[in-house]
Amino acid sequence: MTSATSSDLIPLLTNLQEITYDIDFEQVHKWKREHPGKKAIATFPVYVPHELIYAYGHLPVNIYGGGEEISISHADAILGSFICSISKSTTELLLSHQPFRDAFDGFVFPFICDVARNLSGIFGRRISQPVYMLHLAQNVQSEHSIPYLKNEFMRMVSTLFPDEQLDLEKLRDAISKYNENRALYKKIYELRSETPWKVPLDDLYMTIRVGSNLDVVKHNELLKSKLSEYEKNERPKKDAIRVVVTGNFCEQPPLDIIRLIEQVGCYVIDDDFMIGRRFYQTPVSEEGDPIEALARHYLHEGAKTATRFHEGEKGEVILERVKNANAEGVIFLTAKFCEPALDDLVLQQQALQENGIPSVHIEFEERGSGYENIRLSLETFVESLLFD
Amino acid sequence: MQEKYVAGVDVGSTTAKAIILDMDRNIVGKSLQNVSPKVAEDAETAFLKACQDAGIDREKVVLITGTGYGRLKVRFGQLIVTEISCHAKGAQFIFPKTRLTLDIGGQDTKAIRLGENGEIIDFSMNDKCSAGTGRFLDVCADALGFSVSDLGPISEKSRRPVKITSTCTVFAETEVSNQLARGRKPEDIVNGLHYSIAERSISLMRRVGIVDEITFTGGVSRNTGMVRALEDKLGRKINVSPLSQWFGAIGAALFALEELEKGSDPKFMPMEVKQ
Amino acid sequence: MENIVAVKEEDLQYAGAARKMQRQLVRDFYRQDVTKPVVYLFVGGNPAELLRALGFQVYMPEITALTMAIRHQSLQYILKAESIGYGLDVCGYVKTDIGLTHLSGGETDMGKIPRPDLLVCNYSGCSVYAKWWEALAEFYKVPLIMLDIPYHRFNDPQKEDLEYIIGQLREMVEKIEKLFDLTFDMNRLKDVLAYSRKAEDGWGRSFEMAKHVPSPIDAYFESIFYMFPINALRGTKEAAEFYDLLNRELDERVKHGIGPVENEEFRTVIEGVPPYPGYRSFWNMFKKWNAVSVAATYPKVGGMFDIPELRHDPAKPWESIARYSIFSYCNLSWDFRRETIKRYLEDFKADALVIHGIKSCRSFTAGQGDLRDYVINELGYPALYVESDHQDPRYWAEAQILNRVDAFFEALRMKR
Amino acid sequence: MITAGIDIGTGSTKGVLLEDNEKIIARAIKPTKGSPGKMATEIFNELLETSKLDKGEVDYIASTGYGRYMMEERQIQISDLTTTGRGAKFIYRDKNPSLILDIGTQSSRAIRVDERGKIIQFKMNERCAAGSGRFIERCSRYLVVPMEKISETAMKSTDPQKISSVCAVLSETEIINHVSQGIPVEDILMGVFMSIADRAGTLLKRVKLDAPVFLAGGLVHMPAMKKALDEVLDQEVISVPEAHFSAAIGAARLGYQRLQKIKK
Ligand SMILES: Nc1ncnc2c1ncn2[C@@H]1O[C@H](COP(=O)(O)OP(=O)(O)O)[C@@H](O)[C@H]1O
Ligand SMILES: Nc1ncnc2c1ncn2[C@@H]1O[C@H](COP(=O)(O)OP(=O)(O)O)[C@@H](O)[C@H]1O
Ligand code: SF4
Ligand code: SF4
Ligand code: SF4
Repeated sequence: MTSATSSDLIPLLTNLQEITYDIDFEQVHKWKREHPGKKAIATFPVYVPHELIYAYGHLPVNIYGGGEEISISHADAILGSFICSISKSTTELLLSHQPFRDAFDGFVFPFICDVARNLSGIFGRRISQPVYMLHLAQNVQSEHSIPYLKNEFMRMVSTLFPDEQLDLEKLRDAISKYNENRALYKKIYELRSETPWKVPLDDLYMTIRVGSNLDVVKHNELLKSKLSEYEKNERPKKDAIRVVVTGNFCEQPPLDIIRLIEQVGCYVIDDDFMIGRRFYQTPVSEEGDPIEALARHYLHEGAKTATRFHEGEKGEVILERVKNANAEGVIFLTAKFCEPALDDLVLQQQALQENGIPSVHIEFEERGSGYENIRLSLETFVESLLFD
Repeated sequence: MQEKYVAGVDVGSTTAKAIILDMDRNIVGKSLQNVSPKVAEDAETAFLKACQDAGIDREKVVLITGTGYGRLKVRFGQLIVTEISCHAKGAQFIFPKTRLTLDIGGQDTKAIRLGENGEIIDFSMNDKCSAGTGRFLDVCADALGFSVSDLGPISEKSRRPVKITSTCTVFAETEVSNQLARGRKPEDIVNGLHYSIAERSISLMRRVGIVDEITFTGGVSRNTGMVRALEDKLGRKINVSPLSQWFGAIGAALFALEELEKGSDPKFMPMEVKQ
Repeated sequence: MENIVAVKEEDLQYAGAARKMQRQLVRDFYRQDVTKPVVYLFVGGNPAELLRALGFQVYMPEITALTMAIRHQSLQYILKAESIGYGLDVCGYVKTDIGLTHLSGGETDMGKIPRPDLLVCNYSGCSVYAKWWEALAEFYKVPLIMLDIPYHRFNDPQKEDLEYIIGQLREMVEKIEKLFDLTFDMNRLKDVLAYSRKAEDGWGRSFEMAKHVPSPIDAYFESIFYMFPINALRGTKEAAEFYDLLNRELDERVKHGIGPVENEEFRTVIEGVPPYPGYRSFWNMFKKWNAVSVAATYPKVGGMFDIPELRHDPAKPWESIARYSIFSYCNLSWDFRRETIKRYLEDFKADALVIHGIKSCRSFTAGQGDLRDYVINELGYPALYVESDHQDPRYWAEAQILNRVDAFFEALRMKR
Repeated sequence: MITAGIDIGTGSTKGVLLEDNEKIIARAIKPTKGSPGKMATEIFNELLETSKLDKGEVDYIASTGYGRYMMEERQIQISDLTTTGRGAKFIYRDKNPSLILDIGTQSSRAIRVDERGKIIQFKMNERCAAGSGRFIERCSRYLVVPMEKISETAMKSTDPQKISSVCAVLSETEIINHVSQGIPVEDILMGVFMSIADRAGTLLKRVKLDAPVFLAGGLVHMPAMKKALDEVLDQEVISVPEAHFSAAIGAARLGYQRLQKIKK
């Protein structure tokens, strides 16, 4: 993997939005041209250990559907009507967008929900590339879970790269590079928590999201450059309220909605945006068996989103987040038809209510028809905090 | 041999249509009329008017098929067939190479895919919502002060169609008035409405698979602006005929004729037993 | 019809016997006294045998929920659950259960649904299961045991998958022994497994009966009643006896050429969860066209009872429970589901596939459109897709569904 | 101190002038036609005329409603959910409301407020107009009963006729069918109100229907709406004509609050 030079970053910095939302995956194609014989693997959001794919010298890419860029015309018929947009637009890309099909040499769908899981079967029928459904162990207490998950990770890579061997040293190296990536996120989030006005939400969002299409080394460079840019940022401090935004762990809200949150007067201090790139929130151990380290980390340190089993701590988790962020309220921003989010929300809202913390629930979808209602809800929420 | 005829009566949600065929499959009479609350009477009137148009006695019509939303109200008929089968049949009669029919009527929209021999392979339709149907256009046309038959010619002048974001008919009506108040040109608004319906229809068609040839039927196919918007979005030509609104009735009449030719007892469809 | 007339009353010893017994079993089930600790399980691939052997009374909220829906009582509970924040798009089973037991104290006109003492989340096939049980654990403050069943993706479940499940099963038993001060008895388990096996063999045979032309059984609409014993009472003597009776009734029907419709004209395979709120009307739409379903996937939500190798086995207690749990219908990969549908269409001499999609169940439904595409375009069978909900009557649009069903059979008949 | 609250709705624009946060010294209402910004100005001018005040004598202007961003003269814009909650709380202050149902031209909303009128929770219709005032307006048009007479007519009903279609547009056909079957107009109209009440009931249940319901929005002028709600919700719904100005009053009161803050 060649490390990126700073001049390499300039096109990224100037076309950030374009590259982030590029459904032709030009960056991925470019990477493949630069790395002949290497593969790009598309992974559906959350909990797929990119380190493993990267250790083979291949490029792991998070896919997030087609967003505003593609209109749904085939996927409805394949998936049914009451299905989240990310699943629909990802299917639409499969069915009608050649640059997407060409970009990837394999697909991984983690069992984060029934829809994501079922997508693996739909993809499997229609393409020749390997497709793997990753079953993530849910039994946190069982001593059998880690051996199972290790084996499951290995099944994944042997399906994707049947003729290749894993080099544990390379895996350790990959973990270390991704640990650096995580450390950089952490720094930026800390900066934002202290001086939120310095870190514009939409810019931060795209900075993280664009990493989906990049080699982690290059992304680390970008993060460093952005971090120093943010540190120097002289945007005026606004009279805005501090909030936690949660519930959007998989499908991503349209950029306009992300902007809207700031526009109506919120500083987002803690969020689930692009949690698919940040689900390990602490460094993964670089000692011992690296596969086990990844498995253990998922089970015990992975972000506690609604797409995994977590008994009895939903209320505590959200209260803790509010406390750490020193937030005044919570915005539940969930993808329309995303059942895991809708299920967890009930217990979380209850906990917040009991503790007198205001919250609002907003559902979004790709290509929604205007955001008037979302704006109305957000404004109302902010006003409920602003006015006595 | 005694002179014999068959008829198809298509009682839609908005209009009732009747067709008289002679035994050589020639259309000898047709009628169209609005549906009033007295659906059974309208069905009969439509039928009688078609007889009149054909210049024949109603007794000469030996077999009548009822179809459409109000098909059960065609109590003077012998057969009952759903409009899906009839539209497909009618479309294939006029355009034999039809493989896909799009029917946009007053209250519903259907896409029907056909096989080589006219058999129905697949169909899909919209659900209990007037968005994307003829009614959507009726309501919006009203808000703009046009009649639906003006919509086609008006939209021809449009250069920059206005994007209509509301799917709900009621919200679209408001949106249309607002756009007008904001000074957008009526032709651009109308064209925007056409594109909005075209998009919805195409998504419905995709559900069954878009294959050539496509025939556009139902009352809305008389709207040339709709035809243009669809062709533009699909990137291909579609069949339309001045008879498009009668395809359901034509299909129904053909079913009657085939039954007669088979010599079978008009106890063909089990529909007539229940209401 | 001819052979109907030929059958004399007195020739029919078993007419309606299975249905009658099933009604009685349901009644008794909901009226039973609670004498043992209560465990809640999911229908799909559950380890009920282990829990029965441990001395638990077993309840499955899904079954109560569907019973409520078929009796047109689900909406009030759904609305209650929505009032505490459950969204419109949440699985109707979850909402009916929470509305009925947690929010209304479990009182029904059939009897009282007891609160659980233990929740075992057999995570087999549906991710909502985990969310649902997490919420119940919080509402009831009772222990929750997660039993993680890997998704079926390989032709055979691999050794690692079975080991993982068996390991967890053993851990579960230990944990329950401690929590409830019970001792696990292998001999009791074997007895229970023997009953399960017997019921499964019998139920499996009933499926086979539909290969007769005309079919003596409607494998979808009728099966919905006959599923109660295998799902709610599997591992009991009553369940085993029930399928004996059912088979006797079916044998008799075959002998006299009796079927669910008088004049079988269409044989369909039906895929998907039934629209319980409109269940009767839905059945009538098929009866009207003399259409019989000869095979269906829904009766296999518990497990693939039609495959003998997947039934419980007293000789291999742990392994057969583990293997069974992987093969609940919603835990099957689309590859396997497609193969199953293909097998049903061919083996049961079916004319067409009918799919009923559930708006609030993505586990079953997401991808059914792709299945339809496969059946139409690769297998060359006609297929109909209709959509409503398994619990929520607000999604049951009778006129629209009728229109689709009529048009579908009309087209089938014309093709003949 | 005088504050103005202007509520620019999709159907009508309403305005009030409030003296010292308590006393309403002028109110005005007009159907929203043409540009919302101009409408707001018109209403504002009308308020000045009624109160015989000069523009400069109004200390603060708060706009609300769907056109809130389009009023040039505003000092602040506030969402109509917030203002409706505050306004209704003030109007019904002696009864201490916590659940408010606001039915406007295109909207229907269930709002839960706390002691001070702050919003804790709300649900609204999003893409479908079936439960909103527009449905009634459409019925008025094709049943040829003027809007002023709609409620009065419906109140005469002895046997309300249920509307089964969920769509505000498609139910027309059904309604016309009823007419043809000789069902009296009053029974049909009451059926329409019942169908709106049904939808409102669902919304209310989603924020939990555990307290008396207070009505806001234009439908407060229609006793038939209240009657239908009473029946469907199985409780005495509280409604006064003044609650049509909920949002405008709420805006004026919040304007006052801002003013106090600024002055400090
Ligand atoms: N001349 C016309 N130009 C444009 N649109 C028309 C014309 N005539 C009828 N329509 C449209 O056709 C619709 C009625 O279609 P039709 O197929 O007759 O309905 P249905 O069969 O459902 O009664 C009306 O809603 C109207 O929008
Ligand atoms: N006297 C009245 N004036 C205005 N609207 C009325 C009156 N009586 C009833 N309405 C109803 O109230 C609705 C308007 O409500 P309103 O709260 O003003 O809506 P919005 O603020 O959304 O424009 C109309 O749809 C109409 O049906
Ligand atoms: S958005 Fe929700 S429902 Fe959709 S794939 Fe992601 S987790 Fe599943
Ligand atoms: S499988 Fe479907 S119906 Fe069953 S619990 Fe899961 S979502 Fe609900
Ligand atoms: S009111 Fe609008 S959105 Fe609702 S059903 Fe009718 S057309 Fe559709």
